[in-house]
Amino acid sequence: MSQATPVAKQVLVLGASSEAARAVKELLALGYKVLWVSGDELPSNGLDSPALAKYANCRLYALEGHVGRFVSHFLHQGQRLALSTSAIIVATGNERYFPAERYGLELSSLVWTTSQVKEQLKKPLPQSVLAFRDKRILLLLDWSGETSKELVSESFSLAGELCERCRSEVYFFYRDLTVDSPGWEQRTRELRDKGVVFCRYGEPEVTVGEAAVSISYLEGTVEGDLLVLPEAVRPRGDTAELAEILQVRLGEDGYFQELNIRKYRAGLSARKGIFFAGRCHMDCDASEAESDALQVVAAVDALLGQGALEPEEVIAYVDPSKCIRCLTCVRTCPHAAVQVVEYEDMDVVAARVDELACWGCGACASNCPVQAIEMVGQEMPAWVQGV
Amino acid sequence: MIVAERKPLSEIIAKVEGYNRLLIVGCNTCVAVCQAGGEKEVAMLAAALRLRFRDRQPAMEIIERSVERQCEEEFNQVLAEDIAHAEAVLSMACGVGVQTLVEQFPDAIVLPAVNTKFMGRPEERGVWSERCIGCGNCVLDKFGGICPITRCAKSLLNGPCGGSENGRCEVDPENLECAWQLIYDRLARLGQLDRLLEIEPPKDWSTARYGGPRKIVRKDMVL
Amino acid sequence: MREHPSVIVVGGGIAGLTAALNLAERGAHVTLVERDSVLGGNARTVCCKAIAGECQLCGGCLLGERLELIVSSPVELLLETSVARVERDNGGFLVYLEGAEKSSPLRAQAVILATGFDHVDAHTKGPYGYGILPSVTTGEEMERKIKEEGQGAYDALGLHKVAFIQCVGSRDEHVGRGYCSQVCCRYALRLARLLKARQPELEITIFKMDIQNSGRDFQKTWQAAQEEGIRIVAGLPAVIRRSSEEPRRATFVYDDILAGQIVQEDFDLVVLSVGMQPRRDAEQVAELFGINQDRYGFFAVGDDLISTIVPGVFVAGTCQAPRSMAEAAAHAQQAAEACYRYLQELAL
Amino acid sequence: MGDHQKIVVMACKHSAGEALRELQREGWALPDGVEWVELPCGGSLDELHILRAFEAGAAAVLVLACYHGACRSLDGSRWAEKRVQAIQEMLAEIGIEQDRLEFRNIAPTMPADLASWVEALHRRVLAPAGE
Repeated sequence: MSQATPVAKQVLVLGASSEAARAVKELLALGYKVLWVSGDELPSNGLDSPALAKYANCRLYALEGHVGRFVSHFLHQGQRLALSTSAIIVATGNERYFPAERYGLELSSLVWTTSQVKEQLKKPLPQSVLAFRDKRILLLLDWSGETSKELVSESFSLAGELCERCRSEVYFFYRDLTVDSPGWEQRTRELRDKGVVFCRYGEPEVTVGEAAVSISYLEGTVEGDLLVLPEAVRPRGDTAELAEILQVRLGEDGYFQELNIRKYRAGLSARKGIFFAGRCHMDCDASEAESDALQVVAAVDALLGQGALEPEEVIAYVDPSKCIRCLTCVRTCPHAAVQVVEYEDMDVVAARVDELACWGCGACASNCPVQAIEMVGQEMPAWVQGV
Repeated sequence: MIVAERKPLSEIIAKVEGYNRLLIVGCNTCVAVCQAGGEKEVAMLAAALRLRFRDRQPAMEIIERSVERQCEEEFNQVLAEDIAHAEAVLSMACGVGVQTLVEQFPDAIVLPAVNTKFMGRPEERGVWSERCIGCGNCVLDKFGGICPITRCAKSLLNGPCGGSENGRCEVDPENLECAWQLIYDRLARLGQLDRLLEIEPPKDWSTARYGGPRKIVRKDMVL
Repeated sequence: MREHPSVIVVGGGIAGLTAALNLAERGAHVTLVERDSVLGGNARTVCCKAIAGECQLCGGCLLGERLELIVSSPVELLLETSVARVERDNGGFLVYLEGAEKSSPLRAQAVILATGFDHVDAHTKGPYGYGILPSVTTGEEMERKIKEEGQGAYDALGLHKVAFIQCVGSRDEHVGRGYCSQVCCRYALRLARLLKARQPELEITIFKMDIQNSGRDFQKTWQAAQEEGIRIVAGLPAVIRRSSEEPRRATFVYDDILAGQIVQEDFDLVVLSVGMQPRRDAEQVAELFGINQDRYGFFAVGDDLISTIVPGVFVAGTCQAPRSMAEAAAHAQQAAEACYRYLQELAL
Repeated sequence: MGDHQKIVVMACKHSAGEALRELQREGWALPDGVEWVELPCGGSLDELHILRAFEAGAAAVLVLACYHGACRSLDGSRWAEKRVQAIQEMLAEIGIEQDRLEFRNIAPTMPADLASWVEALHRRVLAPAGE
């Protein structure tokens, strides 16, 4: 039973995020054939190779098969498209929004988001710089709730750029200064050296006037020309639908991957051969997301790199002649490894555990109402069979 | 399918206490699917009873069997010897299965081990709910495919009673949805709300249980 | 056909194990060198902080699985062995070992350094009275005690008030450690919740500079801790003394910045949340392999946080910067990827 | 049957199993009469197997599964706990004290707790009979 099944070094990468691009690049370098698919436009960043097939604006509507032989069904320019791959990396990223309600503030000429500042800075000179030249800018972080690492990191970068390029006077307000990533403390120190003023608040009071904004905090009131608020991040709107198609569960907070220490950050989903990378499953900034993509590629290559897959030492086996097709195992399996199928050689319809997708957890066997599932490879004492 | 539930162990124990050779027979159809009386449940009940009577001398003998469909005599034929040997038969099938055994083996003492509840479906793993009471005259087409006879606690046919609140039924707000809310929502979805303007005449219950035990005879299938 | 590339992984903690396993699964011949007589490194003394049946996602249990996998893997394990000398050899490395059963040097195309960290020695923070006051302990000691004695290690000690002091030896340029140790907020909050769950009447206060409450894994803990009545005070004490009323207790004065008042309070137990520092032998290791150290003594790397100035020498885990166990494992896997790519390019 | 001379521990190999092996590396051994049944996951705990353990003469059964949220198969530890509760109800009707079936969550990093639970259970249910 434990025979190696040959698999193709072919991977589907879902999503148009920078971490998806990083995963694609790394897979190509390792000699994989890559299918890069996104519901949105794909970045045109020179990633071209005969081993890469790109499909933009493409919607996944069904997934069949298991690790080593997934078949993904897409709608692409009105056509149905079926793609076969051995593994899938989900790197769809997250979604940003401005939490106006949480802040109790509307965006205006005096209140900008970090993204707006970033966009402005990307504009051609002198426009980009003049918008902030010699202005006093109040950056207000973790106000009224959580702040993602991605936005803290971005705020650090913006504060530095505003100081250096625009000679802005930047006040950086925070409740708890987030520095828990390698090198971040150093970043804040460099910002201080550049002239950024860090101010800790307890409960800040924000006033948006006609021509100026002000923040009152522990040590007084600072008035500025512009208030910059970070946006918030949330799971992409299509996450739940995608999860259903991929047959993976979402965490309570709606991101991919339930917080499970045995899995999270390792990029492993509960389904063999499906991996999560970057911001679709973790709180991280763009560069950490790309690092995550690399470690996921390392996991993918550990799985497929030898060109063959072997089942776990313990796996579930359904005796098709005993199966009553009650679907209990199909509904119970946390790894989506069981399906009711036609056994062509035996001319019966019964549940079948995909031996490569099975983790050997035994939930199906212990739930089976007719004892039709055996855990092959598991040693049990004789009394289990009855005295 | 037919949905059943194992009787409380204490009740089963009281029933079988007087016997020393017991045959437990499960059914691998409906009651197996609803995890009340399949092979696994038979094994569990047998183990529990052996434990309960573990000090009895001589030891209680318990034979475990399961058949494909206990409501069919052909499938039960294999039980003949065991039934003859046993002092009592504990059937884990629905009431139909129990009575099939009784009719098929007139000398056997057959005891039910499950309570047969209703015809229903699994809503999710471990949750079953009633969908059909078998009234014998299906009206689902009129109500957007939702049965007011089964799912309305009062089997109302002309709209909800006054006890419908926030889509829940006053009889058991926690567990029951108001069928009429479901019907309304469904018809609204189909753009068929005008159907609700039709007055439904009193139902003819003669096709249901109230006409006595029912029987179907297919003339084309009987010689 | 080329023979399998060989890699030496130095250090058998969570990072070293992770990198070694990944490379071995991908067909590399891996030798793991560990100076200790057992594998596991610092992770061995990390306790479980689960409460009321629920995992707190601390990552302490990530080690065991790897320890079991490594034994059945083809990775060659050399315990009680350290690197004595390194020579460049035909584009690769010739590594002379000390203490190994093997006396001949090992040849490898690449090396992954995963030598880990040392806990900050709380003695160096003299005014906190560690080692003098019986009621002052460290987070590391608390973890170790719970690991060794069980989840109830602190149940019967008659504690009423416990303080955790954050950033002891971290984020402090004066002691040469101007970096966040990443893990202390997480372990302190989780340990606090563990104590509180077992002894609900316990009054626990966490004295902090900034709570590092980012990361999806920690957000839940942070919120729950506050709901459970664990008090968070922005402000650190300067000195911890023996309480004049009860010599077994500790007392200190702190400036509650947000409340704007100066308070003196007694505690039965003061837990110093000590951070991470480079291993005391980091300098020797850096010298052996010809790599640089950063201003704090961690191994210096390029922008990828993996590559050193010596091609073929990569670093993984906490020898590069402080990291939690899960993060160290992730970093190590990333190092394995960089290393594997390097080997591939070498082969061409 | 009837010679209540053993305790059966049904244990997830990923948590309890790892903890046991750590104990064993340190020289600890399971007390006499403790039978260790290793499960691939708490989710594979079968109610029937618990009953069969009692039938086979176990004086007590201890079920050990991961902490909820740490099960690599997501629900395994929750299944195990639910099943133990269901069997405890059955035991009450059968006339076996419910405390002869124990459920505990455990992590691989809890060898000390594992040893103390097993030893305590051993003292409680086996030692008196041996006196």
